[in-house]
Amino acid sequence: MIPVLSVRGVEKRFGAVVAADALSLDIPAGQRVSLIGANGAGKTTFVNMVTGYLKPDAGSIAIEGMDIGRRSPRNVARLGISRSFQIPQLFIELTAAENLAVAISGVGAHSLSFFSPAEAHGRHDKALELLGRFGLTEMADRPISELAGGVRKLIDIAMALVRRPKLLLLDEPTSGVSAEEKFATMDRVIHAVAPDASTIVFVEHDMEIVSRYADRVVAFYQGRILADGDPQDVLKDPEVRRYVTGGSQ
Amino acid sequence: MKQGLHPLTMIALVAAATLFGRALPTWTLSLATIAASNALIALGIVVLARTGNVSFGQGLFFAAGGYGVALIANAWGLTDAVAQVIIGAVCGGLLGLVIGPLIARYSGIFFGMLTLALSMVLYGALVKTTALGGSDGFNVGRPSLFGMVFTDTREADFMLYAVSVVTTGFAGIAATILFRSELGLASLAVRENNLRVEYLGISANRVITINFVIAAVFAGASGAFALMAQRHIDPQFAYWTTSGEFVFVAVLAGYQSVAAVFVASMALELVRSFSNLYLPNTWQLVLGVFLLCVILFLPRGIGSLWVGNRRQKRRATAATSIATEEGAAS
Amino acid sequence: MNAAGPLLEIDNLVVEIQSMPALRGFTMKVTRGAMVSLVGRNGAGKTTLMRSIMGHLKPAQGTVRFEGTDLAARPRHARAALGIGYMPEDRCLVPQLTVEENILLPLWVAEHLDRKARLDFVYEVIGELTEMRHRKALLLSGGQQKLVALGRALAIGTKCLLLDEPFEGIAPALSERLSEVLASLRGKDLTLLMSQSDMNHSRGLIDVEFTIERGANLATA
Amino acid sequence: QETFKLGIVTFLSGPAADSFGVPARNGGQFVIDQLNKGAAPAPYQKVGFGGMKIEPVIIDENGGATKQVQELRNLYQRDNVDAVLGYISSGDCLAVAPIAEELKKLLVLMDCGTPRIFEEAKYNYVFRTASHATMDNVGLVRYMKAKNVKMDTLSAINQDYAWGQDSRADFVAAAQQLYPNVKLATDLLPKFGAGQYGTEISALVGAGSDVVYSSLWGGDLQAFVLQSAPRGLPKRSQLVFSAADHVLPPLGDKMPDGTIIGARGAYGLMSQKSPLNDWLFKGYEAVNGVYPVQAAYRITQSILGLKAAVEKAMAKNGGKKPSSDELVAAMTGLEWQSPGGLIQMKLADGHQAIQSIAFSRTKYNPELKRVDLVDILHFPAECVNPPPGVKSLDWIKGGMQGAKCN
Amino acid sequence: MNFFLTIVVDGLIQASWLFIVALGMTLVFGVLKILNIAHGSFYALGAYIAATAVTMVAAHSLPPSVGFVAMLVSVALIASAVGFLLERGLLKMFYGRDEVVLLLVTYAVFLILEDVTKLIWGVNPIYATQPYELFGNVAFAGLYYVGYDLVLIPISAAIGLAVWFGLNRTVTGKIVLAVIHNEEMSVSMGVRVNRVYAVAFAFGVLLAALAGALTAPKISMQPGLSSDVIILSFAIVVIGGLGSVEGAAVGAVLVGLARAASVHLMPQAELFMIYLIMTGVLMFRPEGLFTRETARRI
Ligand SMILES: Nc1ncnc2c1ncn2[C@@H]1O[C@H](COP(=O)(O)OP(=O)(O)OP(=O)(O)O)[C@@H](O)[C@H]1O
Ligand SMILES: Nc1ncnc2c1ncn2[C@@H]1O[C@H](COP(=O)(O)OP(=O)(O)OP(=O)(O)O)[C@@H](O)[C@H]1O
Ligand SMILES: [Mg+2]
Ligand SMILES: [Mg+2]
Repeated sequence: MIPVLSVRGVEKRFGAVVAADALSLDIPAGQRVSLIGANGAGKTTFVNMVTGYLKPDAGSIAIEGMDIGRRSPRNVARLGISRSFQIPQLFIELTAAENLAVAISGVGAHSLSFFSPAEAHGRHDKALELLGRFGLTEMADRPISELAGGVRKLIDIAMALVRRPKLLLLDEPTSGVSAEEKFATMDRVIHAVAPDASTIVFVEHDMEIVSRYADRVVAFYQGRILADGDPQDVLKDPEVRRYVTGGSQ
Repeated sequence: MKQGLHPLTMIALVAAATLFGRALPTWTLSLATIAASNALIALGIVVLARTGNVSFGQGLFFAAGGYGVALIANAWGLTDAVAQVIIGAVCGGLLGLVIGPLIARYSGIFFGMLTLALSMVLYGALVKTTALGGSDGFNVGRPSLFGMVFTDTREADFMLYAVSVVTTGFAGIAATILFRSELGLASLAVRENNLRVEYLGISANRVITINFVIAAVFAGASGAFALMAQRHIDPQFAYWTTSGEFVFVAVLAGYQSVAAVFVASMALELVRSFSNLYLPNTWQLVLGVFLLCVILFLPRGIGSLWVGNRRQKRRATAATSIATEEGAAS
Repeated sequence: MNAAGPLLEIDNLVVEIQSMPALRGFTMKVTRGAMVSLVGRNGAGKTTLMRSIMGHLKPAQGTVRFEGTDLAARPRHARAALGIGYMPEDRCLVPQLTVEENILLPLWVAEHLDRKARLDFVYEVIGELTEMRHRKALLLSGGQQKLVALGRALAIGTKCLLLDEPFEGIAPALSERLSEVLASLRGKDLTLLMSQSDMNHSRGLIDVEFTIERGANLATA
Repeated sequence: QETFKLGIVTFLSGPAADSFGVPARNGGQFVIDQLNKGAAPAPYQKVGFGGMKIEPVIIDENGGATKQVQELRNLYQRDNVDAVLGYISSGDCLAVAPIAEELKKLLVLMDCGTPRIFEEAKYNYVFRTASHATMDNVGLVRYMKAKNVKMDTLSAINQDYAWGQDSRADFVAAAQQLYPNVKLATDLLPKFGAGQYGTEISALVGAGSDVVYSSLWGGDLQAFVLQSAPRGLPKRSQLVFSAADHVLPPLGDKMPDGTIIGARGAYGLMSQKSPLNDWLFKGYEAVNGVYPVQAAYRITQSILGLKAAVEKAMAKNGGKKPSSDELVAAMTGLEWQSPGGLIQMKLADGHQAIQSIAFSRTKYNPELKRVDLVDILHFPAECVNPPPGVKSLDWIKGGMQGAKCN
Repeated sequence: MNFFLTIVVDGLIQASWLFIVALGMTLVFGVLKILNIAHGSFYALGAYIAATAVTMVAAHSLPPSVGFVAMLVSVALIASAVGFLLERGLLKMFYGRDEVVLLLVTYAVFLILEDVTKLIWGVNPIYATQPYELFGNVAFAGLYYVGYDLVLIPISAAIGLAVWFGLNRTVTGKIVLAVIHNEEMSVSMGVRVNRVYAVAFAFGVLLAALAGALTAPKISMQPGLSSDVIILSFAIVVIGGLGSVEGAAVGAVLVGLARAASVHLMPQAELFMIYLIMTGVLMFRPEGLFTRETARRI
């Protein structure tokens, strides 16, 4: 079976900084992979390249065997790939529900309708339903600018879920989310994508989350893969402990 | 559902505004015609501004519409007002279709300055074209309506007033529908964060282009009105100060409602005219102070005098809808 | 000045943002040299409290006192000179400046501090910064920026550090280091107030914990 | 007591204000004051217009044709003026004429150069009381020929808008008639209001042609003169300026001696002596501290013409305030004396004036600290204006048939 | 060869004063995010003040060099005071509003200043020609050049270098960068942001006025002086990249040379030249030639 994501020999440099150094990685369908790594190891860069935001200096990236070489984030998104962002990327002046409504109209739409009211076709209900799943019903009609950082994070994730992606990439979904919420957040994500047996790649610094939700862990360090495999094994790896997870884990 | 006015109510309002012209003194009729035509182009600017781009070169389409109509009128003797408006809109729209895709990738000041540059290139070309009267421009004949020629000046003025108010009114209704639509919401999203829009699978350039063309159509039609109202056209139509003034009308109005745009452009014309009459030596000063006062005391524009704070209204209707009141035609 | 009194005293603070209450009568006393954690869910008002202390939000009611003086009477920029170092939630480094210049920024405007000494102090406490001192802030990853922002707060904050979610987005190995760094400040007459949405990182560090819930105190430990 | 409400439109701000707009306003105010006092010399001694005091309503012409159309409507329909008089910019004249025609109200254009107004349309209610710009350039070439100015090569610098383009075309056409072998060397069209001509002067000096022609005016002309003198342009080429009288008072000794200039009429220092001229020249100078230049003369001849028409109409209708139509009838084909000489509404079926014109050379007078004009030559109206029914440029290119010089 | 030299010299003379104006505009935009339409009015203001100063000096029959110095000093003093007051008294009230709203505010200021200069100086042309003769004439490439024009080139280069150095190599400049990037953070770090704004605006006004003063001796001051300058400096600033000193310099030289070349080679095209350059540059560099690095977004 073709892997959902197949990365071959990808390199990326920013000046002297090596953000990806001959990365190769296959992710089969349905797997939940956690990317861990020191700060600046290249996790976000990896996500950026996979989604077409950055072009690798060398190497290839294929999604279900299709090379995404020159594709823009929009065209990658249309292939059924969604992501969330380390720093939430939202429409600050729009309300939470409107943010989701935009995401909903982006699904499958090659052209947007002039006439169809933004809240028609159950779009609004769907937005409310998604917000409800994250316990944010109250926030529906408040502009993002009024919302706290953690809430923004949740809405950012909710937007990524709208498309029911075949590959979902989450960049630090629980950082800034309060302790009470973080497991719930992950549960909701898993729940939201489960019906389609979606593949999830999530960048995470919280090892509780990693060990609880990941089928596989990939540890990055200075653009290289330090370790890749079963969570238990990777988290025990001495190099991983030294550079990433620290002694107490 | 309580989300601004129903389109039917708006149509009624437009009709009322048209009939109201009967009661206006003659000199205000042509003023109101100009105000309506300025409102139309400013409305286009509002449409475009919702994508986060302010055009400082709407004069380009204004002139395209005006010159297109004037040339056709002089060449074929086509004087029908409605036909002229359509020609103007088409001229503006076609040019918008050509330019829109090229310019959609620019943003902020660069978008503004590029539109300005393009309009100034047209200005330069027109100034050079002695066949079109160069910088002095040329005149066209009076418009007619459905074969009727109006010789009585009051009737002629009222006809123009009616056509321009109805057109602007319908443009306003169309804009309201647009603002509430999927596309309208996506436009706001593009303004906020076009990267995320792209990540959602929507083409930000395309959204901008569509809004750009709509603004160009409005500007072209507005050019046709300006031409009909003054029967003269010159390259000043494409000059940057002309474009700038339309932006100012839009800002003064406060992006909130079509009626506000109309009122703002009317107020601007009146202040300018009366200060020129009573203080011919310092009318610019008066106009400047007026602008400052409006910006200072009505930070959300003239429209906020009666449209009310978007946010407060939102709260009142919070549970039921995600209405975008900007579009409310009152 | 009364050295025995609390360093930072917040009394019944009410702050409204766009006429929505974000703090509803929050009260807190922080004694000199204490390590205080401010815990609360998302949207509880932690950032709002920090920004109010820094003067970016005007309280509708209540007072913020620092060493006994009412901060409301002071201009916004005066807080740095009082020895308050602030690390905003979203880092806010100047991308065109190098790491070192970012750390120096508050010192350039503070006439009363010895620049060299403060800088050395920062490098001593956060060793990682030394090797990236000449890199532009623009080029740092999110976590690296967090470290720089901490260093910058440390440079000017001679009496009090306000850290807004310092551990957010930091790899565990590094956040362990950070905790150590903060722990090493103990006993240096430096008061620490940090907000957290997750207590994992700082269990051993904290003397006092305030929980904030919907803009008000929940409990004091 | 009945008054005559007169809308006056002239530049009070913008680049044309100092050269034309404000001198015109000052001239208009002086004349209206005098007329209202009954202090003007014969045949204008009657108070106001036929006994009615003149009530001026002054409007700024700055701001473009769109605004002027609107303001004209306001003047007629809101402020109920009896007539409107004014306009300096050709674009404004072209734009407002059809509006007055449509409203059936009297409009007297006092200045504006373009011949197109009556050559492209026919108006009943619109009059222009001054010659159009053809005369300026035809007269200028005739003067150069009369004074034996050598012109084998010619360079030109004109602003890139209608006035500059048209003036250039007229001058070149006329020059080709009277100097058949002339060659056009450098032909510059700087932008209106450029203000700095370093590059242009380099090009002109580099070309080194016999004559440098320019229709620049106002601040642009002053800047050009200031910048070209130190760079030796006046020494290398004969400067000829078609409309430069108004810059003489401000420029003073900065104006190179021997420059050939026109004033768009026999105005100011080039005017012919008459009681009417003395009245304006001295009176204006006393009030304003400088002598009157072309714009002041032009508004004066306008107001006096309107006065003559009003009084002629009143003589006909038994002393009532005349209607617009009565005014039009009276003004059509009218002739009257003005400080700048006789004005005759000869062209465009009696709606467009012709008048005589003068040219001269400059010479700085250190005692009076002002530029004197020497070598003055007058050309009669019919020598420099086309006959009725012929378009100006065609007339020039056709060899200026039917010109009556002397 | 001579011919090209002429174009280069003419172009640089043009560029010299344009650069000073554009520099002021780009700084004000860089720091305060205000695209200042009134910038041209400050240019005019400088020219008027200079003319008045020169006339007053000449009336006391002092040498033109005194006039030159007097003109620069008086302009510097008055313009920075005006700029300071305007920022503190007016612009301050509108901070935090939309960019377009601020633009409109400066447009209102432009309208007001237009009439205010008219009320103070009237519409009659005013001169300040004495300093124009100060540096004599220079025969060069077969032509005469006015020494004054040539002197403007090093003057403006010096101003440009000083500003560049100040912004990029001094602590003050780096503080300004911080303020540009994030005002709330800068205040928290103890920066007196208000003072930075006021000084930056006053300095921008000062530069515009200085350019006006330096050109005053060769032009005649009259209403309408300002509007042309606005559009020229807008274009230069956009070509160069908003907020960039180097950009303003390159933009000014580009515009100066292009205009000079077009006058010598293709006079008909002069009217379009600047817009064509702008469109051309933006085609390939959508954010102008020199753009400031921005923070990472994602
Ligand atoms: N656009 C860019 N320009 C220059 N350097 C960059 C850019 N993006 C990333 N880098 C550099 O590449 C390296 C990897 O960055 P990346 O953001 O991928 O790290 P990360 O693993 O996501 O770290 P963190 O956990 O802190 O978010 C860092 O050193 C960073 O400075
Ligand atoms: N600009 C704003 N306008 C209106 N309301 C705001 C604004 N900023 C914050 N709020 C509201 O104030 C409350 C407190 O927000 P605050 O950012 O202080 O939370 P927080 O505790 O820092 O949360 P987090 O852990 O997610 O950062 C929230 O309800 C939020 O919605
Ligand atoms: Mg990252
Ligand atoms: Mg927070």
